[in-house]
Amino acid sequence: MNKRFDPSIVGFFCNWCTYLAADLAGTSRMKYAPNVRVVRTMCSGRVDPQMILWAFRHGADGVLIGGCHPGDCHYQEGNYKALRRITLLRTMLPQFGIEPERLRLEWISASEGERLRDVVNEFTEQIRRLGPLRKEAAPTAAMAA
Amino acid sequence: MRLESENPLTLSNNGSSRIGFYVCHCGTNIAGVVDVQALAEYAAKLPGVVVSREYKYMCSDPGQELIQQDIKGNRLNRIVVASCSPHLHEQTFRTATAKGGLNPFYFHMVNIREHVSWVHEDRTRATQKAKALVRAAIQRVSFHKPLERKRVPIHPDVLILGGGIAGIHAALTMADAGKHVYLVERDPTIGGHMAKFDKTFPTLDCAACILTPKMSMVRAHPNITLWTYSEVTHVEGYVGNFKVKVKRKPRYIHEELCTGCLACVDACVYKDARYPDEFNLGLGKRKPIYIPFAQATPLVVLIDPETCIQFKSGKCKKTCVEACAERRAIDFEQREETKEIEVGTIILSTGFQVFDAKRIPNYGYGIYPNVYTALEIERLINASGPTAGEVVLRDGRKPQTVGIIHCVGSRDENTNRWCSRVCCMYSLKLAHLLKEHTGAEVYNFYIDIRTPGKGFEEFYDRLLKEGVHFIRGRVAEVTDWAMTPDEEGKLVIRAEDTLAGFVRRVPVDLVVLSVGLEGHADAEDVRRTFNITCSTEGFFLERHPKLAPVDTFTDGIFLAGCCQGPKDIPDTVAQAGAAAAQCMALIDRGYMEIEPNTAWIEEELCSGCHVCIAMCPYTAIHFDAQKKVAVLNEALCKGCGTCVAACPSGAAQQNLFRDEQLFAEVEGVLV
Amino acid sequence: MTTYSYYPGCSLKGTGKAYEESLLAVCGALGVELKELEDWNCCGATAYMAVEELSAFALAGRNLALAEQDPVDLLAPCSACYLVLNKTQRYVAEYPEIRQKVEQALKAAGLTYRGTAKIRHPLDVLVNDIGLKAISGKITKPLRGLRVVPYYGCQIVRPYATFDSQTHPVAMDQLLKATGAEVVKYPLKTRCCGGSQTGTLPEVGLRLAYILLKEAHKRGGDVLATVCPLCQFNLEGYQDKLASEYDDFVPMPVLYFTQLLGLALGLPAKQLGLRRSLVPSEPILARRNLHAA
Amino acid sequence: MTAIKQMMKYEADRDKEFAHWVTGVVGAEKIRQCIQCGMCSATCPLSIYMDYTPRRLIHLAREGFKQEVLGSFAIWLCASCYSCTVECPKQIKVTDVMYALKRRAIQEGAYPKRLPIPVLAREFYKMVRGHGRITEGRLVFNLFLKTNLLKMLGMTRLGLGLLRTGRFSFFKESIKHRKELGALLDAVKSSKEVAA
Repeated sequence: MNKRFDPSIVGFFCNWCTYLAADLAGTSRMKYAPNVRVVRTMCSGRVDPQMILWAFRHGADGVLIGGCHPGDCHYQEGNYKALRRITLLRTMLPQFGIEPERLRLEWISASEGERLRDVVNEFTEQIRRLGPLRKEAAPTAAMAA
Repeated sequence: MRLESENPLTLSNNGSSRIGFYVCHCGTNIAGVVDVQALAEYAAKLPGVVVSREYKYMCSDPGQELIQQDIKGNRLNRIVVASCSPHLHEQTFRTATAKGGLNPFYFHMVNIREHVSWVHEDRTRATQKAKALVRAAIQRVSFHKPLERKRVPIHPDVLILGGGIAGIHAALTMADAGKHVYLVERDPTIGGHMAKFDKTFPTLDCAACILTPKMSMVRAHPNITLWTYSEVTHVEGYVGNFKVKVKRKPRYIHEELCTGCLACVDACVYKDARYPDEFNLGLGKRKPIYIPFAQATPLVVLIDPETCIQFKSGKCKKTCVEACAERRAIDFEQREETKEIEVGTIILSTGFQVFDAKRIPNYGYGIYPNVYTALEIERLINASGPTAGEVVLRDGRKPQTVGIIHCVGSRDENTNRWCSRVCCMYSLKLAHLLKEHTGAEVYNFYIDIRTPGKGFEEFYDRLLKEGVHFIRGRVAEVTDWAMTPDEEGKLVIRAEDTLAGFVRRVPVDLVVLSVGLEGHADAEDVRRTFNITCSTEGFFLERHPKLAPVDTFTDGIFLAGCCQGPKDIPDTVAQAGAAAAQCMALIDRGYMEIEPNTAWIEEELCSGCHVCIAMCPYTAIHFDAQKKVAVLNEALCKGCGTCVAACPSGAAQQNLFRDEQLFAEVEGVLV
Repeated sequence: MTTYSYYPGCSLKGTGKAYEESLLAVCGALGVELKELEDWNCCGATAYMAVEELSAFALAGRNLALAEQDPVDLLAPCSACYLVLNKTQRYVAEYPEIRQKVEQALKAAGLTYRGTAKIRHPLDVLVNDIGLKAISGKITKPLRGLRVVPYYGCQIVRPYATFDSQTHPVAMDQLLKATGAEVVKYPLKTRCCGGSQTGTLPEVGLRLAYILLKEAHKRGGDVLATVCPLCQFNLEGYQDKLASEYDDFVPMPVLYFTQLLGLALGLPAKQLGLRRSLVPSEPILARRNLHAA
Repeated sequence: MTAIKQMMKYEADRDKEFAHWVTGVVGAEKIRQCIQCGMCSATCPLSIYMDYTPRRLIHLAREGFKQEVLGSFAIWLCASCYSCTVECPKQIKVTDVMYALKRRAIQEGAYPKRLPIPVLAREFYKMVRGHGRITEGRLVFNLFLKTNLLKMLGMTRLGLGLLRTGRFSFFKESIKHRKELGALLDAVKSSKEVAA
């Protein structure tokens, strides 16, 4: 590759843990890859599979969802529901020609700034290795709807 | 309606949005990395943007003025500010928006400081990311709807968990202000660690003398319900009305009947105390029926079923019962009971535990009898302690030389990373007291002496004058093998005298381990019960290290004392006062405004599939049998949005996080 | 019958012969089969690793590559070998630059490395695999009344003690108790013997040996038990010199823990290489009425 | 009477290349985090003989005072017992740092002349290169020829003792695949040249 592929990744971060972890990483001035663009939701349970497909559809090479550790959900069990949905969706992704590795769910608590940095860097590298998501692979609006 | 449109922007922005965009330099915090100029120019070209400005400090008054004037001057109907984390200034800008005459929820915030300028170095790529986030916000904000904040009433009663100096001070502060306080303590008495201390640094006033009066005030106060020997088992609800279950462990004594005369203790079939007593950390002995210490509050005895003959064999003469006579306070049948209370606010003041010195075997704790922890020494030199203040070692000797080892279980990647903050000062205090009590030669082994407090450095200076030795070096080991005659029969401390530049062996009679502070072993359970966050160290996490040091991320729950991090008594008391003030601010206002991010269900779209009903953790959704649709009770909804994500027909929607808002945002970060 | 791959290391073929003899004898008696690693080479040795790190990693790497071809655990009785082999495995895993060089070197020798070998010390195997119960069941001549000083030395526990405490190991204490011997409380059990120094800086190495032996004697030890040929050599080899330099020095036999275990199992002195001692243990054994078969 | 020597240092006395090099050494990743607590020195059984304690070497090295570090006798006293590495509260692998300093000192010929260390290394290498194993007896014997080691030890009696007990064998220990082993060691050497 002559020019290094710079993936664009959408991050759906839970307002109570992963989003705060990102804030903490900031206040601690940790440095990490700028590829993940964060969309804040109140709970990882709010992340709708269609939103994820929509992201792939509109040019995301990867999607990272950050929720609270099991048992720590601010809304009791939203993260478990996220887990179930994501697991299901991952099994469907190949049908759209999308490698399941492009979708990841991570538990990152508000105090785990370092972990956030590492996950973002590591995931960015993984997506970089996978290369850009072939546009024709992306689900059409119809599929997403 | 969801995704027919390829581009929500066109769908939304039929010229109706007039967006004002503002990027904050935050001094150089943002401008140093992100090209704010370029960002403003970029935003100006985005559809719907009428005004696009960059300003040094948007959160400053002039910054906010700017927004208000533009709303009026340019008939803006949407506001986007790119600055710091919404957790910091979202409120500020919503207020500004409202002052400008717009509904505050027409505002949206972009985090380009914590999430961009502070974490990226490459100016170009950072700016590129900032642009994407800004574009997303601008697309999103067009879909914003005017909203009203929900108000929840605040129940005037308060729960305080933990009866150490923090809990005691917070309880008295609020009780004196006329609030009703439930003070719940796990041990049989309140007082916490402070009750165990001999003197307090740097003033050396006696801990008991300043604490016990406050303890009895708690006991006597009409506005305080004191439940010792009790634990919180369950918490539900949210700010304003928490429902709390408290487990009251049986002490086999009817608290209200016991007068604390201790006749039963004297009468116990065990003529002398023979079981290690918890309050004196096993240095003293107690009977199966006992009070923790003379000023225990409440002054009510309790029975330890583990050691009481009646419980073990059922065949005791029960001389205690005889002694108690017609008061009949003793009840071997007493069962654990559960109380249910409602409170509007909660203060956690659960304190700390000291580092377990056994975790560093090289220091010989539990191996050599004359190695003590600092807390044990507090009891040993305490006039009301097991030796009545006489410093006699476990082997009966009196120490002529003492070595105090600092940073035991602190500043160490292998145990606890943090500085425990109080050890330097309490080590100095113990050095002074031990010298005073025994006239011994005292050696301090330290890495750095940290005395950042009022009168602390002066106290250090006093110790230097008193001729206490200070050897700068972390101790490697405490052993009992002698190299020289004068080391025979002594404990030998091996450390580098880093200021001299060579290693020294110092023989001593008594080793004091200045153990660090750490979160309680069960802090994790408490955290989950109350649904708050722990930092990785096992201390509870404050909402903001500087601007919200006693708040948690859960509204209505506050922190006081060492459960939030190591701190000394003055800081603990100050923090307890702050937490009390926070509670009272809520109580006196009587209500709290909460984010209007609740969900609702559009009847006409609902297919009545029941999916959302199963999803809701708060049973806020029920099924209307007539209309055959799901109905959401807004009062119960906490706004997680799980039902929205699950709804197959798009009937469930969430304020501030509507599908079109999020889809627009997602598309925005990507386009 | 449990089987292990066996990596003697150079010392067990030379100054540590008695260690090899007693180890093989004990394993035989306990039904443990040792297959000597085919064509093993020098582990790379700490002294050498200090000055030629990469070559040392490569040398150790070859042994590991050879060992991997057999799924059974690899037994390394010499503490130095035990450390070097373990360290190599860890560092190759931790540091890509080292991995790349080692793999490249092994390729030149027609070998591949996966890092799957499990390196064990005989002490670990005897206590945790064979088990104290099984062993005490086979004790025929308990070492009653013999006061043994358990000396672990450094490299068996540091920094890769996976089977025991790095500061206060107890495995050998338990094993020796099982032989019926009286185990002396010895705070210096993991203090370095200075072995790697005696060769180049005698006064230093000797001083460390002196400190250990003096304290062992002060605590009433009859013999000192070691798990490492280098310690054994350093603590035993220079005792006449120590005697001439320190007037309060009292000689003390230094035996391998396998030799003591062998005695308790009733194995003949010859099989245990007792006669290879420079400081004979027979007198003290006799005084405690423990005549080797 | 001893000559008066200037102890004060100028910024120009710092060798920044050296300081940079040491932070890149395997095991020294956290050397900048050292808080100079002296645990390494205190736990070191040989620090009693050291001119500069390990703690001081760590600081001198990261500050780039190369002469002091490479000239110090302490680095040659390290007996590889790993106490410092295990105990360091900042998890600096001090033993590895000591190794690196030894290697650097040898490279720059800055080792105390009384030490046969390079000779030992060379002989050791020759023997391993040639036979794959060390025949202790021979190694010592060769050293005896090359240095005055045994005389220095004054331990000819020990040699006899070992002979008597059959622990001092002259029989050459050797492996089968010597050629492959040679290739292996050469590969390392060349790879190092590449690195250099």
